[in-house]
Amino acid sequence: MIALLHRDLMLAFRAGGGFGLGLAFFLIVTVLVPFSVGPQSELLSTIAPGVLWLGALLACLLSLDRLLALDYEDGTLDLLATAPLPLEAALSIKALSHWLTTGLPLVLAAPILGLMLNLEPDGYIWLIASLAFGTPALSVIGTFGAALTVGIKRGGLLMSLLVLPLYVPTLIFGAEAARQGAMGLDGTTPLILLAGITLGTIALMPFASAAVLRMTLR
Amino acid sequence: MIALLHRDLMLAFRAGGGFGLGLAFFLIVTVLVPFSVGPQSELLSTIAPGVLWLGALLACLLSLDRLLALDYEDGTLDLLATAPLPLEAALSIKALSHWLTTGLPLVLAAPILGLMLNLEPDGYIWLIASLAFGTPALSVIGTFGAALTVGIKRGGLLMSLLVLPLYVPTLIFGAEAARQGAMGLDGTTPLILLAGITLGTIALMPFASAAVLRMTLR
Amino acid sequence: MSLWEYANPVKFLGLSARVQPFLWAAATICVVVGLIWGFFATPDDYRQGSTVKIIYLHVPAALMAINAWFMMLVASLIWLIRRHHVSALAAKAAAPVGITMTLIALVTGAIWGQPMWGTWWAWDPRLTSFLILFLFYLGYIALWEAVEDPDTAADLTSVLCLVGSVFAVLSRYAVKFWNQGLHQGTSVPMATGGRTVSDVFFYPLAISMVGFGLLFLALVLYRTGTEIRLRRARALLARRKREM
Amino acid sequence: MPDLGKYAAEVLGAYGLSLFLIAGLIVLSLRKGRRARAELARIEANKDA
Amino acid sequence: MTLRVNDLAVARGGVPVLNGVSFEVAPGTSLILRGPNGAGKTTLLRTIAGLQPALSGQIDGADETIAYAGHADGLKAMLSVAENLTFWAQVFGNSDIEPALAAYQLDPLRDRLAGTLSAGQKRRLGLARLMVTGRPIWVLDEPTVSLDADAVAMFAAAVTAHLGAGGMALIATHIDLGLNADTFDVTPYRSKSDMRSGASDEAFL
Amino acid sequence: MTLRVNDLAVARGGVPVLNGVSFEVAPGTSLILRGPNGAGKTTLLRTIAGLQPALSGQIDGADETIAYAGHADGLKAMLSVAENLTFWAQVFGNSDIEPALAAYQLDPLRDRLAGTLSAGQKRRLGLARLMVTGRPIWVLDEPTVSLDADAVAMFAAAVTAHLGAGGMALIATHIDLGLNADTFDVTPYRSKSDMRSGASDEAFL
Ligand code: HEM
Ligand SMILES: Nc1ncnc2c1ncn2[C@@H]1O[C@H](COP(=O)(O)OP(=O)(O)OP(=O)(O)O)[C@@H](O)[C@H]1O
Ligand SMILES: Nc1ncnc2c1ncn2[C@@H]1O[C@H](COP(=O)(O)OP(=O)(O)OP(=O)(O)O)[C@@H](O)[C@H]1O
Ligand SMILES: [Mg+2]
Ligand SMILES: [Mg+2]
Repeated sequence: MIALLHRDLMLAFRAGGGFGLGLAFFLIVTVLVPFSVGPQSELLSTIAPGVLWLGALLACLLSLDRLLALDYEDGTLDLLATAPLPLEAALSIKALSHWLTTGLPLVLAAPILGLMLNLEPDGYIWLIASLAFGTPALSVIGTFGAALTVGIKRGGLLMSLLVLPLYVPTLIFGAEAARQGAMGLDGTTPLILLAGITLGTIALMPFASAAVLRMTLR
Repeated sequence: MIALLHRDLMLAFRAGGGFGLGLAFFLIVTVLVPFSVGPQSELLSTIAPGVLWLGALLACLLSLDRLLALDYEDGTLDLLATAPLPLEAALSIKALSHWLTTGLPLVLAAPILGLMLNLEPDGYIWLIASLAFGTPALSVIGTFGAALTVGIKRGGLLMSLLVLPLYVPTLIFGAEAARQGAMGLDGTTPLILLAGITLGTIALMPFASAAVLRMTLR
Repeated sequence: MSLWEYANPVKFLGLSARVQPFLWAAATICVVVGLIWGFFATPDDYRQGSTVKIIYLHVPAALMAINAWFMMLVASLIWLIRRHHVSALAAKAAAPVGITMTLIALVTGAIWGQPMWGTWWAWDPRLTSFLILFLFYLGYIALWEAVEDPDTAADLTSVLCLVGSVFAVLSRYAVKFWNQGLHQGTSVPMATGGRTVSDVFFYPLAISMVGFGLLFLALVLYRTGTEIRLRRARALLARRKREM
Repeated sequence: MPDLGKYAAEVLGAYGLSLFLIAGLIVLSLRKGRRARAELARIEANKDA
Repeated sequence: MTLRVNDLAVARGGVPVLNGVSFEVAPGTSLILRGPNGAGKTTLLRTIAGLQPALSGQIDGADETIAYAGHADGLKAMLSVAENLTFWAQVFGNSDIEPALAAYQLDPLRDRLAGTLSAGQKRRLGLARLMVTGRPIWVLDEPTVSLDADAVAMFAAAVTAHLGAGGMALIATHIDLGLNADTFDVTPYRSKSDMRSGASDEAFL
Repeated sequence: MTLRVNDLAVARGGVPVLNGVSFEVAPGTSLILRGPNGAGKTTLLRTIAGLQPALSGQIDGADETIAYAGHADGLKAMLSVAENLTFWAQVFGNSDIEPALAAYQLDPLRDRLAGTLSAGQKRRLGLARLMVTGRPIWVLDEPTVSLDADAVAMFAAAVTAHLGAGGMALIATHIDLGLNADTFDVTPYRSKSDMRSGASDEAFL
């Protein structure tokens, strides 16, 4: 299992930096928002927490589509399925490595981007907390989506379509916590619900993903 | 050339509908916005033109990454490069079929989504005009990005990184025209500039794309 | 003897080894003198207070950020047209220097903005186009890293640099059209033919600008040498492997 | 040390960060350069051996 | 431990392909599957390797004992030859990749990225992977595609050594491998089009 | 019109692979390339097909006359056999795909999606593509991979017919194709490691 994690991280860094790129996408989405809604700083600061959450979600989503696709195409998944490692564990590892290379950097970069969107000073801590609690769920749910669409050519967009509704609860609670925090309120309730969702998905989703993957491979 | 267009369109429809999916992504991004920034309708109507433009841009972007990748992997590009068709023409056709399956449906769907975000009534015509003039540029520039990253594993995100700054002028003029329209002003100037960019890219970009593709294939 | 002969890696290494000590010395002297003069020996501005001292970092860095991209553009063209490896590698070597300069301009600007405009960041055209420049640098460097074959990487990044330059200029106008902004206009004498900064500020600023320019040159020469050595090591290794 | 008034933090921060970035760039460049030199020397030595 | 296949029926894309296949592979022996293109060899091998369910029949002795090598090699272009092998060795709980490198003369290529190998070199690496799995049964689908005569001999030697150590091999191929092994021709077992039993859409017939 | 290769040097990944290759293929004849794995056959064929530049030397008669078939077949899994062939026929300005279907006995499969073909059937479709290009020179890289004996015979018959009509063929292979053709072994032309000329990194040596 450590071997798989190690290999995935190595591939992420080597293949043009899966790591830096998730981040870059997040950066760019955030940068494009003022171009599209206009440069007024009060408006930007109102929508900042929402935009950052949406940006993080899209950055996760975009890097998902090759999470399993490459391994499928070159036959690695077939071989992994016949290996002694249970598929549930393999997929959890994949989700973990996705989070380490995408979710974690997003959490760390969010404050800087908050600056650019004039996020209220109170909001930073809530933004970081909500992203830190929420992004693991995004990776785990995303792995499920990737497993569902792995055999399908041009599966990338289909996957987005399937995954986005699954992301809705996470997004609602996460953005709510960040928004309340930015308005100087207490965002504890949504944050707790968010943590609940994350724990639940981490515990259960790998089984669904593995089941689905076994069906696609057949 | 017509054969290539025909085949690409057929593939887009058959392979799970490249067509319906670009649209679906656009829809979902638009739907997620109220969840992330909150449901106040004045706020939504202020940012509506911008959100729609940004959503269209991201939907285009997301469907780009397999524009050439699939043809590269299965050897079609090698064979096309030795075919009597000039590569510039082949890439223009690819961009055209991308626009027909992604850009055009977005233009047609935008008014409906505008409704959901409380877009001002004055804004519809400007929104549609700006999208209609702007999305072809997105497809053409995107083809260049796809050609740049085609040989690279996990090229999808790198492509986003390279393409997004190239999208900035298009986005600025497009969103500006739609925004001015929605505020009841006259958006003709940005619209003309947008059309200029579109014409320029359509005329010149295919040469850059073909040059780059020849470099990667060798 | 034609200038192009220095496009031979070995000749280049020789020449740059001879020039570099002087460059480094001159760069260090100029940067140190300019910054120390500026920091310790200039008065505060009556409006901006002591923050005016940031200008000695901000303006030279901003200038070099743009010039670095321009140099990369020229080097890319030389590579595309005459296929001199040194120029491709020089472009590759310049990019990290350029992105650092961009970052310094952005950071010092942001720090300056807080007292002057009351915000760290505003969507001012000059600031925004710098951000876009930063993105171009990032993409350029990422593309160099991602492509396996060095010659293909040089080709692809050169075309990206070309296309990127066109779009950077376009974005500049687009951004100006989009927002009028807060940032002051240019006052560098080369650009305007007159000077608007008073002499007390100007001399240290000029020295600092020269210093940054020399520092850029020295760094690029050194880094190009590194790239050449890496490339040579790679070439030797590749052949060694085939022999076995 | 000049009196920086109420903007001391900003000015010092700007100088500190910028010098840190420049120093970082120089150090990284030198380290990469030294490694490349060593690597090349090793390979060239091997060749003659 | 013997691999026993009894009255097996397999399907692909919901259509029955082979019916009533029975054979045994005992330790130390190998079996060569033959049959024209499209006969169903790949389908049969994937079923035995557990990658797809059988329509009917039994497969014994295939639990956690099989190393499968199909048309795709599962190599990462961006990892070196040694890194690729090490990864698979670790997944299967082993660590020594030297014998595998030696058997296929991959030593000179060990630091080369797998993406830059020639077709035959890639295939050799894919076959070397089998040796680091430590699994007793090798299930191989056209293993010698793209290999030159020398490499085919390396492969034959590796299989012979594996059998000598009590291993088994089940190999689908169109060419002569220079192994001395029994042959099993799947042609007589092809499903007739009027054979309805077992297909996933049987209920609709 | 003859294909003439004169003192050609080719490189892959910036490293020279073959040097000083010269041969001719006259109308109505074919040439078989041989050489061990990694010798540089694929690189040579791709250079001749115009997919990568030569380091030095001349290639005459290769302009718009070559139909190339490499390791990958350029088939779309979601298009049917007939649609795949029709597409390539149209790209090359032809329209009749029947002879190609007939030559490789693909008629019964014509409406099947290419993605559901077996490995050998896919390959047959890839080879049938050559017949719809109408190009006189076929440049083939290991064309018979995965093919069974019958299909190899179909291929040999197709090549013979093509040659009979004045075509040419240049084929890299490891196995015996049953064609009567000259053989060209690339092994003696492999670049030595001290050969510096022409490589893209020559300037660094
Ligand atoms: C992140 C934010 C900023 C960026 C990216 C930025 C960028 C630039 C650039 C590119 C230049 C050189 C332009 C030229 O000389 O033509 C420049 C010059 C200058 N900037 Fe900034 N700037 C930023 C923030 C600020 C702030 C907040 C101030 C102070 C209020 C400021 C004051 C100046 C001054 C005084 C010059 C010299 C202008 C001249 O040439 O007279 N900048 N800046
Ligand atoms: N989705 C599908 N629908 C119908 N038939 C299919 C489908 N997928 C595969 N087949 C057919 O199933 C048969 C078995 O294919 P398989 O790949 O097992 O053959 P094979 O013996 O491995 O052939 P080869 O030697 O060419 O590799 C083939 O005739 C193939 O065309
Ligand atoms: N990027 C690279 N760097 C160094 N060497 C490379 C690179 N890419 C390929 N090679 C080597 O170039 C040689 C030629 O490869 P090529 O694919 O032409 O061989 P081939 O004759 O087709 O072999 P096969 O019969 O296995 O298909 C091989 O030894 C290969 O390892
Ligand atoms: Mg098969
Ligand atoms: Mg080959």
